[in-house]
Amino acid sequence: MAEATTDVRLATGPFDPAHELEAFTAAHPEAGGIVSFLGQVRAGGGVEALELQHYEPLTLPAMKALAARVRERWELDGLLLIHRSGVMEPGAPIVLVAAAARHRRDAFAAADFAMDHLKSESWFWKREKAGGEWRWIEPRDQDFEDIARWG
Amino acid sequence: MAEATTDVRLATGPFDPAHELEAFTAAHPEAGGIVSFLGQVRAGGGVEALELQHYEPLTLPAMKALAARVRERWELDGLLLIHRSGVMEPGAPIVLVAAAARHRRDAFAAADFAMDHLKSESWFWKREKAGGEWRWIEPRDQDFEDIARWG
Amino acid sequence: MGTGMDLPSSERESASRITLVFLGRLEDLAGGGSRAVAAASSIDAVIDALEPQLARALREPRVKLAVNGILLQDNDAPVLRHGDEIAFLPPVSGG
Amino acid sequence: MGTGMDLPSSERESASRITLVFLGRLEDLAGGGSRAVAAASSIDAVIDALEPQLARALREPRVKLAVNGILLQDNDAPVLRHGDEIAFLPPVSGG
Repeated sequence: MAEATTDVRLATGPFDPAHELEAFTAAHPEAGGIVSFLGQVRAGGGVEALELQHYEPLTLPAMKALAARVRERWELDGLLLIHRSGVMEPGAPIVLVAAAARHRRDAFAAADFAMDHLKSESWFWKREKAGGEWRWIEPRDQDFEDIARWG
Repeated sequence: MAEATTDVRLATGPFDPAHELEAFTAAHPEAGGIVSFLGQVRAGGGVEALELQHYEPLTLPAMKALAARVRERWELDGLLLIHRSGVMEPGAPIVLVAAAARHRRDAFAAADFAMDHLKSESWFWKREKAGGEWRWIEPRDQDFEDIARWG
Repeated sequence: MGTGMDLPSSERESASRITLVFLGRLEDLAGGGSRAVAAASSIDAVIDALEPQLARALREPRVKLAVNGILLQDNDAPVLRHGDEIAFLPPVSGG
Repeated sequence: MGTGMDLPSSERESASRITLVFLGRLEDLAGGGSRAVAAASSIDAVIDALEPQLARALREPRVKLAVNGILLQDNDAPVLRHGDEIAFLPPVSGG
């Protein structure tokens, strides 16, 4: 069996989710199932651009710590976690999480958990541009509810 | 907003999941999140080949009916469901489910539900070749437990 | 459907063929994925005409039947016609 | 760290600078993402030396602090040194 791999990246420029997922899949032929989540900047709704700000000394270490928690909690063959920072246009990929596992349930739960915690705990500050004006986005209650699901 | 799409296919030959997912993603720029599940023939474990048999008059209509149930149950921008039949080598893709939604929770739940029901309800019969011998695979109890989760 | 109705009764009988389709492990038991057989008045009669071991396997409670792509309910006893296709469906395999 | 210890006290004082980093909406209030300021003996003293409106925002209970990439706990009161970086972290944005 191939060694379990964890690949965590903070991308400051664009990345290609199809290419990343293809490479991840090719690296895990022993996994029966691969669950992925791709978050992208929503087109429509009047948002012209999105900016995610990170703080280097905290953001990447926290992503790596989250990945380690996911690896401990579920039996995975591989885990991929890529998050953008910087200014993005509508349709641009923001985040890609992929979990490869022997069992489907593990892959779904791991990807779901990783997303819930990435969204609410990670050190990203977000602002949106609409009508030519930038506006900072405040925390949402939904994130705290998502987290509470995991006990 | 683009019209919600449902794409259900029974593939009797190989398909390229990276290409399919890329096209699906490009068709749904208005979706914030896309969850996908890719099932592939596991490498290792001594399985030399897998065959999935379908029965045309039942298999595709049942997949379409499942897709319609998923669309009714969650608010999605798009749903993709591709299932192989025929003989496949280790590493070959078997099934790809992708759900595009405005809200992450809907996309995860829809893909998860679709997989649980595809696995246990759809009209595929499976046999594996190991040590040069073909052997039919019987139903697993796990599938009934997976289904029970959805109430 | 029903195109044989104009023929005399004896000719209708001799022309009356149906197709049996065996899925999954039933294919191995039957020695092939499908078989053309003479129609009988009922599914029971069709099964009775088969090899006893195969007939037993087809009657297992977990084996479902479809006639022309329509799944039968427990008490359905359809009248068979020339050209009908009966599929024998063992439980589908787990994931 | 500690390389200034060999200098006379007056030179240490004049060379002692720290960097403040303002994340999210704090960047707009501060008029920039970071600022070099003269070190003071404590974080409280550093904040006191800033514009009152900015100082108030930095003291909001939901704003967390990190010194050289290490998050401070509620009662931490670190002694500041030349070259330290203090980051002010408002609540992160929801998804």
